[in-house]
Amino acid sequence: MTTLTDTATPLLTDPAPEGGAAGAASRPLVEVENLNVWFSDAHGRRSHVVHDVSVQIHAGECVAIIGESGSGKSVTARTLIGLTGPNSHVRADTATALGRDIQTLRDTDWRSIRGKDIGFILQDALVSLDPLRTVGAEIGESLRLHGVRDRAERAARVEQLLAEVGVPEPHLVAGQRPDQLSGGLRQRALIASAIANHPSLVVADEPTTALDVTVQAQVLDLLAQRKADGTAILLISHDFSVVGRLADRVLVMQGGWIVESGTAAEVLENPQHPYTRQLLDAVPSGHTKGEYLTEEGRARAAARATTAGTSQRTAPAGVGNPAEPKDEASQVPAVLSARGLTKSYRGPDGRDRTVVRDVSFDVHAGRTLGIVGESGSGKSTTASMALGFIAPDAGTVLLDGAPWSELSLAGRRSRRREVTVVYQDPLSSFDPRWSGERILTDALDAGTAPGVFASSRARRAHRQEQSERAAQLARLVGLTPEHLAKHPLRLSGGQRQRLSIARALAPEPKVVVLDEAVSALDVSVQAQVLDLLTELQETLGTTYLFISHDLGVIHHMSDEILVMKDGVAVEHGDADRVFEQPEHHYTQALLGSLQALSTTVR
Amino acid sequence: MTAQPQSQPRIPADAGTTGGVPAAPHPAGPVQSATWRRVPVTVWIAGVFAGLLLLAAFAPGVLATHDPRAITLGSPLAAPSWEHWFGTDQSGRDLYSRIVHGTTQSLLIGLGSAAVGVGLAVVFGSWAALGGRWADAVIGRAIEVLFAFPILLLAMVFIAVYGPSVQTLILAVGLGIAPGYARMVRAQVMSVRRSGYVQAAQALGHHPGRVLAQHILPNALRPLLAVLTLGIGQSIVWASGLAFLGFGVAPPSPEWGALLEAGRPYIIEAWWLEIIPGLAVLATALTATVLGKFVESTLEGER
Amino acid sequence: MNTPPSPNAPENRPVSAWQTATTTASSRARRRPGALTAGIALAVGSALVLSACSSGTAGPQEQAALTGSATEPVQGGVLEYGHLQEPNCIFGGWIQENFTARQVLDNLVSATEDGSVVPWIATDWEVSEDQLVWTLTLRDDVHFTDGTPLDAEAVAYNFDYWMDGGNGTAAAHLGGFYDHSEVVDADTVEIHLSAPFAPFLSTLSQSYFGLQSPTALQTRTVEENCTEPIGSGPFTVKDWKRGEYIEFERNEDYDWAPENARHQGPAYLEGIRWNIVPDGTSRYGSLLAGEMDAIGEVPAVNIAEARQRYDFTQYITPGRPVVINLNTERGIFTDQAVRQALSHATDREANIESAFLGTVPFEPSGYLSQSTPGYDADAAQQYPFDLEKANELLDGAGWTGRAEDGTRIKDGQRLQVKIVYGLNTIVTPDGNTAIQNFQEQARAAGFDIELRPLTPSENFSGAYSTPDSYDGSVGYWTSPHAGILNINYRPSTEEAPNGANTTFLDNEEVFTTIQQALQAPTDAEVTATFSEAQYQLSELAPAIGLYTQTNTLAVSDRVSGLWLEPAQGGPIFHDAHFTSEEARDSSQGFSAANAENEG
Amino acid sequence: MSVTTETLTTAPAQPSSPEPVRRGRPVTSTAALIGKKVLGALFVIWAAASITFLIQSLLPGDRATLLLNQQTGQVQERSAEELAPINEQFGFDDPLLVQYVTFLGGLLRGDLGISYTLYQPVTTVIGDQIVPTLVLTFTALAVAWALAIVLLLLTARRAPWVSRIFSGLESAAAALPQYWLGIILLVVFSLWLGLFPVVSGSGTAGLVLPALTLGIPLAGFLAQVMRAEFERTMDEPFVLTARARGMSDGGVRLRHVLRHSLLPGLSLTGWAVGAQFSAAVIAENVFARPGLGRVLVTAVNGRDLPVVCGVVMLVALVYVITNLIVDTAYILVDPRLKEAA
Repeated sequence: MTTLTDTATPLLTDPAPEGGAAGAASRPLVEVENLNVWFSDAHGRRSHVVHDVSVQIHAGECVAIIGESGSGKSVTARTLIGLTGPNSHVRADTATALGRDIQTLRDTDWRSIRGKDIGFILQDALVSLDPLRTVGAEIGESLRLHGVRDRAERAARVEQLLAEVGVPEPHLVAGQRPDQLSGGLRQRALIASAIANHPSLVVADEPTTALDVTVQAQVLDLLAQRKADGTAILLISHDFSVVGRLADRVLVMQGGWIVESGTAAEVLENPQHPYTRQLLDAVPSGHTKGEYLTEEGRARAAARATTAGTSQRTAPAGVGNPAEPKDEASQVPAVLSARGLTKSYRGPDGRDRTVVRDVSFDVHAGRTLGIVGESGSGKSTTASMALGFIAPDAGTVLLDGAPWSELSLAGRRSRRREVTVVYQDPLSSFDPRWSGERILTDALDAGTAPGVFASSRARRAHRQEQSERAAQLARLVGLTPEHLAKHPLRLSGGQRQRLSIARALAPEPKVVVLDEAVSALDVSVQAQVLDLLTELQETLGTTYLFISHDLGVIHHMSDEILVMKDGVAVEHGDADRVFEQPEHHYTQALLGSLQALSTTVR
Repeated sequence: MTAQPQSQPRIPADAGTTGGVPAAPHPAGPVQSATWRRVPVTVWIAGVFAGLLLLAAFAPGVLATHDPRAITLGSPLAAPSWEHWFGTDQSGRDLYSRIVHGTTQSLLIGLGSAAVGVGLAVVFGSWAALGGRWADAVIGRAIEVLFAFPILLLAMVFIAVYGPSVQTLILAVGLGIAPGYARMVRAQVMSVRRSGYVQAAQALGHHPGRVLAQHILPNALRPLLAVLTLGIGQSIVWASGLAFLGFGVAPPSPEWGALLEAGRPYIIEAWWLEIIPGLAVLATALTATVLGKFVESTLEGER
Repeated sequence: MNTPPSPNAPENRPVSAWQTATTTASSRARRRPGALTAGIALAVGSALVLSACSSGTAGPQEQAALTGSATEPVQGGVLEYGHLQEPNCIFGGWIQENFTARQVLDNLVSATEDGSVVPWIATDWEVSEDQLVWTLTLRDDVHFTDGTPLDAEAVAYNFDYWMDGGNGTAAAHLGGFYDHSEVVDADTVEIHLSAPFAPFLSTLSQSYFGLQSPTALQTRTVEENCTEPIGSGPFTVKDWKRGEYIEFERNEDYDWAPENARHQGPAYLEGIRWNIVPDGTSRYGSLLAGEMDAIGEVPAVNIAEARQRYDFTQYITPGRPVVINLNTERGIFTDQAVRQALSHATDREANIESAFLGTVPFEPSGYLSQSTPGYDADAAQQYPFDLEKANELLDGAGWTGRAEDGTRIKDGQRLQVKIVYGLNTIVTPDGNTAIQNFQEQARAAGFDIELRPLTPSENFSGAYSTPDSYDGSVGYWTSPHAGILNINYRPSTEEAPNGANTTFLDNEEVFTTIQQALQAPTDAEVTATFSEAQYQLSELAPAIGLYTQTNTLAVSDRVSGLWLEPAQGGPIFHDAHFTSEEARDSSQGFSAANAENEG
Repeated sequence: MSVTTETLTTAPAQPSSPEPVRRGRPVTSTAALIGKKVLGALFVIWAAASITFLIQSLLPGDRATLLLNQQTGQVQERSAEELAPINEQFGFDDPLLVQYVTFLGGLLRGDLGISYTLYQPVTTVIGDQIVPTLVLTFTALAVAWALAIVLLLLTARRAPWVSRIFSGLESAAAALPQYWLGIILLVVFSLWLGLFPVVSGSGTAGLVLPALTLGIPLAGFLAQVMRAEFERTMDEPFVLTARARGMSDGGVRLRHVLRHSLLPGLSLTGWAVGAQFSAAVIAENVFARPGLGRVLVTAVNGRDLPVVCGVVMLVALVYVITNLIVDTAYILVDPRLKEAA
């Protein structure tokens, strides 16, 4: 615990007190013994989603539940505010919150507790606040529901609350909708609405997920402040850095069970359960650079090393040190070069807004260029220009030294296969009617399918051949033929992203653009996919343009890094150099936030 | 706290994602994929009724008990009985047999109008969505005008030119329902065009024609299959409304709209002449709706 | 509708009604026996009006009113009347416009149930030897509601107005005969004809010949004359909410009712609300619910009940009944034998009995309805149901082959004919049933009849009026006399086209006979010659009779004294009155437009 | 029925964060936007009128004959001599283009012409009838909305059997033929129970059944499209947030979820106005109500071109205005659309 708070940056205005007020509290605010939750579906089938969970939370203490999706952590949290949902069955030996037995509370009782004694914070205020109403109305509603009837008084309290959570110009913000506010401001507003009546317990379910790293730090600060003021916090998260920053005690959940628990320091620094260890290992960062994140990745690399000499296609790569051959990369010619890219859009107010300004970079063969930036920094627009989807207003993109962005649509089409892309959400990038195999054969087909007039035999032969190649590709990304036969909807998130990568590799591209390709994945799955990417680069010499908001991922993956802010490349250089000696003050601030968050687990 | 090494991925389809909306507190995910296989009773009933309708449409003789045209001057307006299940009409014709024989035309009108309407909608809706700013503007305006235009007038024009026939009604009703569907198609095509998989296909360098044929049209039009079935019911209702205003099929056709119009004066004394054909229209429209919704949800479930 | 009804000096009421009646009774000239008093005509009970008065009060009361009974009818109240169709104008050439015109305008003469006429504005008349000049003597005390006198000048003006586009139907009746009018003095006018026209007076009894104020016609806009014509009748138009109702208000000065009116002097009612209720079920329902005091056009299916519950009157329109006119100029029906065969082919009597549930008489004649003076019942009966005869005729005509569906074939041509009819404009839903029955029955003889109902626009636009557009068309034409034959069967010529000849029959013999009948000097000769014409037509078989066009009226027991006038079957409200003061006081009266629908 | 609304298409680039609080946005293009809308509306009205004019002029059959026959209640051919004065009066003999230009000229002067059959200025004819029709149409809309909203609040996302039964009822309501429903309502409530007048007229009591006749099927449609959105919104995180604030289920439905489900209902309403008019014809017929529906049917039957054009233009105008209102309502309901617009 102490190690965590010690790493606090200047951004942290008020570090959490040592050990919190936990020890002082005589009776826990929340006491749950052997909580079990089932859901039944429309056909009466029951599924047991929470198994014998026990948790105690004292005033001024933050207890975190950490786990991946489907671990039952959110269900546990919601049960504590009586919102487990319809068709749920809850049973526990003891379940009290604020001294009341939550198993016997009726909805009317709950209503007087929720929002008053227990506050609830969800992730991303863009969807967790009613998007049609002003944040003032939302915060005011919390007050109205708990007795503040007078309109004027409410308005005053709303402004006061907004000021409390650090919102500048609260009277203006109160009149704006979530979509009109920046991510940080609206998340603050969400928190304001949850703590409006100064509840003694706040349940925060992924309160910082989907926020930019600087904003994350600010939000966690805010929660730490509440904690310091004596509020108990139940924090639900998948993110170790977040948990490490705030929690006094940590529960690790997997598949509905608590697999490990203890103080934050114990669990994060000295994990006992293999699952916890696996999770911690999977977090990418500068420290993991050039290493595999998963057991499996390491094993595969080792296996490969023994047969390295026999491989025809792989680039000569050191097993535990894949980055080694890249050192002389500056001599390697640039596959994709951007020069002075500029793009602006006409805003709804009729004014042009420049989203990318004068961005230049080179992506070298067999290497990875990482573009990092917060939302709105123009990194995705830059990716789109690199892909040739949108034409730059100024500047040019060269592919293999030849004009690319200046080509005609048809001209570019014939070379599209040389630059492929992997998206953040693979599912939406698959035609919903197609199986995995169809998706891959279609990608293999790009530009090479026999014409309409080809004989049916020729086409059959072609199809046969493509089918085999699809299977090969699938093996390459760790998918089986069974996976290929399935509809992507029935694949797991990691499998989908593997399929997406296979598709990107199918036309044997010169560059693969990865646009937030692992951002939506659970940490262990993310680790697998990152390992796959590393392995592919190692074996096939693939070139990546890697775009992400996640500094850890970027550092882990990239050889070179481009830092973008407000459409401008503020810093550009070798990855380690940028991370270790940031030149631009924005990069410094960014890394500062990261350090505030990142654990020193290793 | 006991550590339980047992790990069961609860939601295979969703496992591995944390972004976006947090997992719903109730497990809608795992069941949904299997739900569509379990067909609700209402769909069964609708299916059986649809089967009867098709039988009546293609082989009315199998279901009918009487010649639908045979008049019995002695017994007009006879109440439903064992001999005449739905009673007889003002000419002593067997109403049940007339409804059975009217199925062909009524279904034809329903299917035909829906096909014409949706067909026009597909052509013009896609054109508006894909044809650029001008096409969109022109077609958009045309749709507006059609919306603002009473269908009654259109029907009258067609009837004046081609006479009151099934084809005329199909054209008139089809044109009447087309603008609504055209807007849907346009929106649908636009959303598919912006979808990730279309961009993905473009990124692979596929020819625009191929992208259109392989991705945009199939995916944009698939939901329309359900809409088409819904349109069938609407068209029958519309067509019978036109019959009510005197723009129906020529007698002695037992088309349902014509039956309704003919039965109206007898609503008090011979309620069956009005109520039963109305129920037939309602049941058919409802059947189409139920089946359409089922198809829609099945398709969605597959996604 | 927002101006309150102005009290029109009720003291000024002239009371010379009975005198007028006596004058008429003694009048000379060419008036048929039996026309002396309407009372006799009523008592005799002609075939015209099949009256069923279950209440048993209406009939005697009417007579009592006529004979000047001591019991004074209830005064005042606004009668709610439910009517099928809305006119375009109050006065015009459409039959619906006659019904409304009859409330507002007076005619020169009034028709009686037996087809004769009695004095109204014209108290006396005389015709010259050559039958070309009619001299009409007028009442001297009549004035229009705009205050101008109804004198010879006004009558002459009206004649010219009718013939000169003021009323198309009036022109159709008299157009070929009228020459000019001459004002002799204020009370005498001479009408000069270009050819003798026996049914002249009877023609004038129709409301196409309603008299309007020349001043109003000349000084007001077409619109004003359309919606509020100025006449001298018992009512004036108070308000017209199109699509909903027309309100008529009592003419307080009225004192010149026709001789066959049930009383003289102003109407008993304060006014009438003439509600437009197109749907039959609603119309009859509104009577049942007590919203209406009387309704017209009782649906056939309700007639049996209406006879029991209400004072029910049915009027059989004289003139051409509802017939199928066969196209004698083009197509299959140019063959007389085929026309005859079709006339024999179906059991029309049973058909009509069934289709109209026995409420409307079958009309065997294709030319005149049984209520028309001069109708020949024997000539009408020439084509009884005789399938064998029909088959023989068709075999004889060469239609010997049979298609799979039983349709006859000749030289590869099917015996297939198209019959067009204006549904809901000309032919009622019940009539539609009858036509479908006819279609089905004719299949037995090998006819394949295609029915083509026409929308009003198609029907009236003439698109289906040309020889090449149909084999048969269904229609009727009201006329108080047999002279309708001249309208319907005068051959169309280049100089004088006759669109009313819908069978396109061009037969010199028939035409000549009709002309003779029109010019015959005596009633007996007129009737005999029209008989001959009917036999001739019957032989040619250009038309097939189906049923008579009827008007019906059902009156609740809250009101009494309502009757259908004999010329065209329109309702007469002048004599109507509430049966009790309670009934009157429960009526809503005028100016309740906004607070209505309480009951 | 799944009506796809394309409402939430936002601008390509997200707002960047440099200025944390954005003050009011410039209203540069409001005038241009209004101008565009008005032009579009005028186009729709002009096009509707022109199409009507063409249709009416090109239909088979002769207009003069029709007028003459209608005046006399006869069905027959007419001689050129008889028709000449009518052709002269209304200019039916002029070349079509001349007639059209005359017609347009009249429109520009605000002169809709004089009815061929009623001899009244079209403005008078329409003016007399517009109120009952608008009252009926908008009462029916109100009824439909009220029914749909109550139904949704009470039944959407409840126990499965409740939702299923009521969504079935909605489908049934949407599939109801209006005239059939009207006749049944009339027979049951007016003739049997005597609760409402048989002849509706233009009074208030007479408005109930016609409004239900038009409103119930529309309510079915509305509820169908809104239910889908309503149930989707019930799954949104902000619903959970609101519940966690201590709000009751009913409160959440009413204050949060309902507002979101209004959007598809609103767009359906915009579309439905035109169709509602055709349906009003039927209701006016069944219930003996005055109104433009009846005027239109009569005018169409009588080929009373000025009246038909006038009514069509009016319907187009009402449609256009309703859609402008709907657009505005859209923005009121979802203020985010203001920026997208």
